[in-house]
Amino acid sequence: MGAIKRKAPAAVAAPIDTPPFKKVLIANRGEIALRVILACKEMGIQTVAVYSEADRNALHVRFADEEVCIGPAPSSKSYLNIPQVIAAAEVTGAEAIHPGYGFLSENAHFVEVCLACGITFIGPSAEIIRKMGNKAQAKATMLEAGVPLMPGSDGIVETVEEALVVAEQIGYPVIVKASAGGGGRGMRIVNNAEELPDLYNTARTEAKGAFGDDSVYMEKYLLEPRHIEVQIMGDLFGNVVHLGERECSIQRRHQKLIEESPSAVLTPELRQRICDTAVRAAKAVGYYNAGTIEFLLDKRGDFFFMEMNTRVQVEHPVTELVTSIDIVKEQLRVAAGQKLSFRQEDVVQKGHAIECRINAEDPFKFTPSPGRITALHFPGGPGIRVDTAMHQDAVIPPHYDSMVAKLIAYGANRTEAIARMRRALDTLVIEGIKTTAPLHRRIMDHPDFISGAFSTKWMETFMEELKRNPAGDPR
Amino acid sequence: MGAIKRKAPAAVAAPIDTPPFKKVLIANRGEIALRVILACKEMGIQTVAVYSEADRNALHVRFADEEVCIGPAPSSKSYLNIPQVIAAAEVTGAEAIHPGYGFLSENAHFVEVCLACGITFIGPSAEIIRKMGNKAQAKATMLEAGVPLMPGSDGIVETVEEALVVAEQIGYPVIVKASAGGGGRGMRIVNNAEELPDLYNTARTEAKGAFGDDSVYMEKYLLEPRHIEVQIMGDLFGNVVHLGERECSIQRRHQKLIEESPSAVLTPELRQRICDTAVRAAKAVGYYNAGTIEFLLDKRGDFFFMEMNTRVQVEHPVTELVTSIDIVKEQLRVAAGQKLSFRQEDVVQKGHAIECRINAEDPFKFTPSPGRITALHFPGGPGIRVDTAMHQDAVIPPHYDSMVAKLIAYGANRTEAIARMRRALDTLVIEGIKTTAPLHRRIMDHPDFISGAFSTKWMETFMEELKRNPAGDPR
Amino acid sequence: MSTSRKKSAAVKKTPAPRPASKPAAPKVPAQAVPVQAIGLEEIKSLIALVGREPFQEFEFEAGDMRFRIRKDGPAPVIQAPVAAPIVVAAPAPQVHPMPSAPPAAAQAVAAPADEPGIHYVTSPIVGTFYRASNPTATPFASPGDFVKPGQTLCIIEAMKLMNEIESDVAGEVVKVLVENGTPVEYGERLFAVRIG
Amino acid sequence: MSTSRKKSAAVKKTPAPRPASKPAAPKVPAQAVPVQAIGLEEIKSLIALVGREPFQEFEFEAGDMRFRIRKDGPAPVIQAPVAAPIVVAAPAPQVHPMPSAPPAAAQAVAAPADEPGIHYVTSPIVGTFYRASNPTATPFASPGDFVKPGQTLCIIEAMKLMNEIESDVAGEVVKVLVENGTPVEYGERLFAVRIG
Repeated sequence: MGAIKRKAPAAVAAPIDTPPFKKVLIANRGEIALRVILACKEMGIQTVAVYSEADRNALHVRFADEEVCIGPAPSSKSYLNIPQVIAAAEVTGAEAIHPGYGFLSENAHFVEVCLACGITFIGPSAEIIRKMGNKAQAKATMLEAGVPLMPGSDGIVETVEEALVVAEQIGYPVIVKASAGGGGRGMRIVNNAEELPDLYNTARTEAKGAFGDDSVYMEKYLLEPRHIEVQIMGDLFGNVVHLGERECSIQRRHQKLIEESPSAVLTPELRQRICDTAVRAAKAVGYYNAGTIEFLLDKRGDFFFMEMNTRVQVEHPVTELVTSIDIVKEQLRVAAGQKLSFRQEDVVQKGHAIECRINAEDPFKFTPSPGRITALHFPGGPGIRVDTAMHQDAVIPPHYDSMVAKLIAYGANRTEAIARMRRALDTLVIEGIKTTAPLHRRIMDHPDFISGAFSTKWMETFMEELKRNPAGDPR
Repeated sequence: MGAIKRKAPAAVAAPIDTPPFKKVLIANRGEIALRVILACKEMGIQTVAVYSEADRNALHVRFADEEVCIGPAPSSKSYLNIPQVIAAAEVTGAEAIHPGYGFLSENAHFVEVCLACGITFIGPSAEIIRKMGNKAQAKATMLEAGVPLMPGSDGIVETVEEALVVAEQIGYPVIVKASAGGGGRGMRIVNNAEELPDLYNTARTEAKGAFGDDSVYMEKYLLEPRHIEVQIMGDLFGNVVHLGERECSIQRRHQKLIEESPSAVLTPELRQRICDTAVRAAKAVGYYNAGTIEFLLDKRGDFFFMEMNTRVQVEHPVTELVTSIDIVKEQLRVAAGQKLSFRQEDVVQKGHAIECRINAEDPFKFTPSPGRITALHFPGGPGIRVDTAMHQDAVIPPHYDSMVAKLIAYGANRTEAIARMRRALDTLVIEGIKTTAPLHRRIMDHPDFISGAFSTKWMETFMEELKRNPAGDPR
Repeated sequence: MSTSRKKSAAVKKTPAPRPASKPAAPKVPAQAVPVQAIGLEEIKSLIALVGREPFQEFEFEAGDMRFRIRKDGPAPVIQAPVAAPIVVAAPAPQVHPMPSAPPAAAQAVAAPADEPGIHYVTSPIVGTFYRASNPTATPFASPGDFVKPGQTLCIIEAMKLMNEIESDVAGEVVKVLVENGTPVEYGERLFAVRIG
Repeated sequence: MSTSRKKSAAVKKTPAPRPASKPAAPKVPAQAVPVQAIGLEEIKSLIALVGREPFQEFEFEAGDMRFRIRKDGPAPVIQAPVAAPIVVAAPAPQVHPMPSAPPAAAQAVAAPADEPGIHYVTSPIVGTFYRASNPTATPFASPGDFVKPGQTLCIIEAMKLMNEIESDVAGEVVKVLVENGTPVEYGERLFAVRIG
């Protein structure tokens, strides 16, 4: 095994602007590690890659200036191994660590260790991460800041009278759910006060029969909810701006498959309200660096705080394409104590961007498909961005997540972005493993997707449709 | 050898807009053939690739819906063979032919044959191509339209008095040149009327001594001329708009190496003047489809018509990136008789784009380097577009031009575009052949390039610099 | 237009064999190879053995015999020793798998192996293939016919012109390889002629 | 912080051989094999043997006979005898070029071939390597020293903590492979010890 490599710089280093850091360690792997390395290269920052034994030949290792093997393949012994990561920063003299997403990116303890060791963590403080990582605390903070939360009863609803009061407070439609429930039993959707008493009683009876327990609680019922999230960027001077929203409703078991910006359904007024709310939420916790506030949006235009992600998001490229703002470079700048390089009024959404996550999985059964890539061609040409760390003959190890590439299509409008994504998928060649590209290709042809008529529940019905028509015959 | 393939469409064809054509044949190869195929795919147009025996495994063949072998490797027997190309359109039922650039793209005779055979040529009329292809006729037309031409004497200047009159007309500085001359002898640059008589006489004396002939003529002398060209788009209804300028001054022996948009040196006023002039020039010939008007720009802000290219240009992507307009799709639309999809006021230049042509050549000696690509990785991530038909294990045949890829970097401003181009070049891997990527990498670091202080003569001095410092040590 | 011509295009020789884009098609020449020690049974047992082992490739050469086994594709997710397709190639050139090679080309590889003594007349131009001068006429050449060099074998229509394609060899027409009235591309095989 | 520990990291065994980034083809020298003696049974036994061994490639040549085995791809996740990708190359340079294989890794493969009887003590952690407890002290272990399992060989400093690294074998220190005071990464070889 080789010693820690200090490669010769690729060429005469002549950064045009002063780099915010001299050297940054990237505590991640795959496409996001490479993404951060690219940003550093653009800024004239030296990079240190860490890697597990399974990633010896990975591109993030190849393109970094220095590389340190930090452990064997299992994440717990390498990418999640805090002492190893910190030691790698120490021996290479890295001033800062970019955590990417996943792994240590939302680990408050890791942020504290960085601080204790005099290393800048590229992200918000440990305190903010803790606060937003704890669901109850996050909700309390948001409530205080006037951010709408999903309304519901405070525990069990004992009587019809109480149910009527609660429903009035949270607004119809509401859903009555069995406390012990599941699978739809003891569950009733109530549209108005008139039908509430009967449905409330039926739910209790059904719950009793099914689970031997007739206690029920109530929640607001969302009509075809959409996952809308807002990209936030803040600095250490209290400036917080939003970079517009992303629509991430195409998801399967809470795993996002397709993201876009802007959302096809927000009116300018609603967009303004959601984005302003997100900024207020971020300011309420003194947020800085990149973050995302996730909302559920009702069919009626009501939206509710779900959670905040205190790191860069997988789907950040769609925002970068429509705003022309490089989120990762901005992360590096504000982490170094610089002011945000743009103000709210400088952020303009232009055009439309869609991202498809290409996973090494069976496209319809979603079983993982690790292996060696025997042939590879990524689409190029106008409006296509590819974020990947794959290369021909690369082996996808079974130890990590299955995303092999993000295909991102940009167009002057949504129609053009869809058309480009289609042809990008048609000209993508990945042989040797199965990928989800064929699934994405079918979604791009679906009238619901084209018209924007989908919710977070859409994939379920689409999967049923696929079962009926697996060959992809024209509808 | 196989019969003409009619492949099954890749997926359910569901174009969002009505395609302008049902089927288009692409009479070209390499990246531009693929570029046109991608545009057709986005529009739901079926594609026919033609190919020579040397290109059997080329990507443009793979990604087309149908493919027809039209002859052996030499261009004259395949890509330039008009009857074969037309027959391929006939047997496949293609309604239109896109000629790309080079090959038959500016061949008026080919346009006539298409017309005679009832096939739409995607480009302007044979008449326009003829008119703009003939230097004298083009200049006469431009003169009439009030487009500035490079001023000069009308042949030989016989006396000092005549020289003074001519110089006054064309404006100082002027250059006096020996009619029989060359190599700088009998050549004098004159900055004002005062020094004209002496220099005029010296030139004549020197010409006499050197060539035995003392006749001289005069021309305007351009101070550090820059190559500035304007992208034009017109329809069959007389609408002509410009898509802003491109700066193409980094060239070697009239071969462009690097192009960008916008130019780093045009003031908004000058940009407006040049672009308006280009529109006037195009309107003067009733131009339609995509075209480019090339100017030489003087240090003083004077500019002069050089020539018009009546086809899509290699460097069209830089314009596409800053305007978000897809030039090739617009070509297809207007060729089908549609009106331009945008007006002049819709065209806004945003951000900055730079293109490097990566050729299969020794980066400093420019000797061709055909062969097999044994390893390949194209850069991705934010702001990078790659137009190429290369793939791993592709063989670059010696029969055609040596361009293997166009790397195009987009940034919010020129500084960011340069930084991105640098890291794109640093993360480009092409093994098995030599490429010009290292040359581009050095240019991207050069203070002259960074400051925008270069002219069409810059590459000459840079090549001298390279000879003195071949290792690329820091300056 | 410079397109007027009558049979100006000479019939070209068979073009170079199409390069295998995907590792060559299964050719088992075993039975054609009489080798001292190793016969068909021995080869079979080797194949069976290799199938059970976790190998990707196996190549064997002895004297003028040579064979190669390649397992490929999505690796067996389970431990099935031979879930993957097996490809056995002959003295085939060890072509590096062309990654993005057109699948069409791969199919074309399946073209019949050239039989000795058979010459293929190929199309010198792109166009529509006709076996006779008009729909009711007798075909210029049919299987069993003996043809001479210069004798018209068919017509290829391109740009409204009828181009007569002549034989470049003497021999017996064995097969007509293209349907009447269908398009042909440059270099496409039209007739198989047994030279003699 | 959960980082306090003293030699908590046990000295690991030599990690799995670095996967060859370029398939290295260990060639079995022909002269070492009695040529005439090789028949089908011998070949079969070789195949079975190769299947069990952690090779990437196996190549064999004798007289006019020659064969090659290549193991490749995602290692059989299950009971594969060897987790590493396996490749076997032929007479031809059957090297599948690893396109973007880091050159660094490729160099690393060139590490000295393991001598029989030599054990390498590798670093279980990332940090700075020290041969002694302080700059003036005698090194824990020097060439020629005999060491026992559990005996401290060096210190690796990480996060301000000094981690004693112990020998996992008994034997004679043959070589110290890292300079005092330089950084080491996970799995890096520190000492060569002749077992015994």
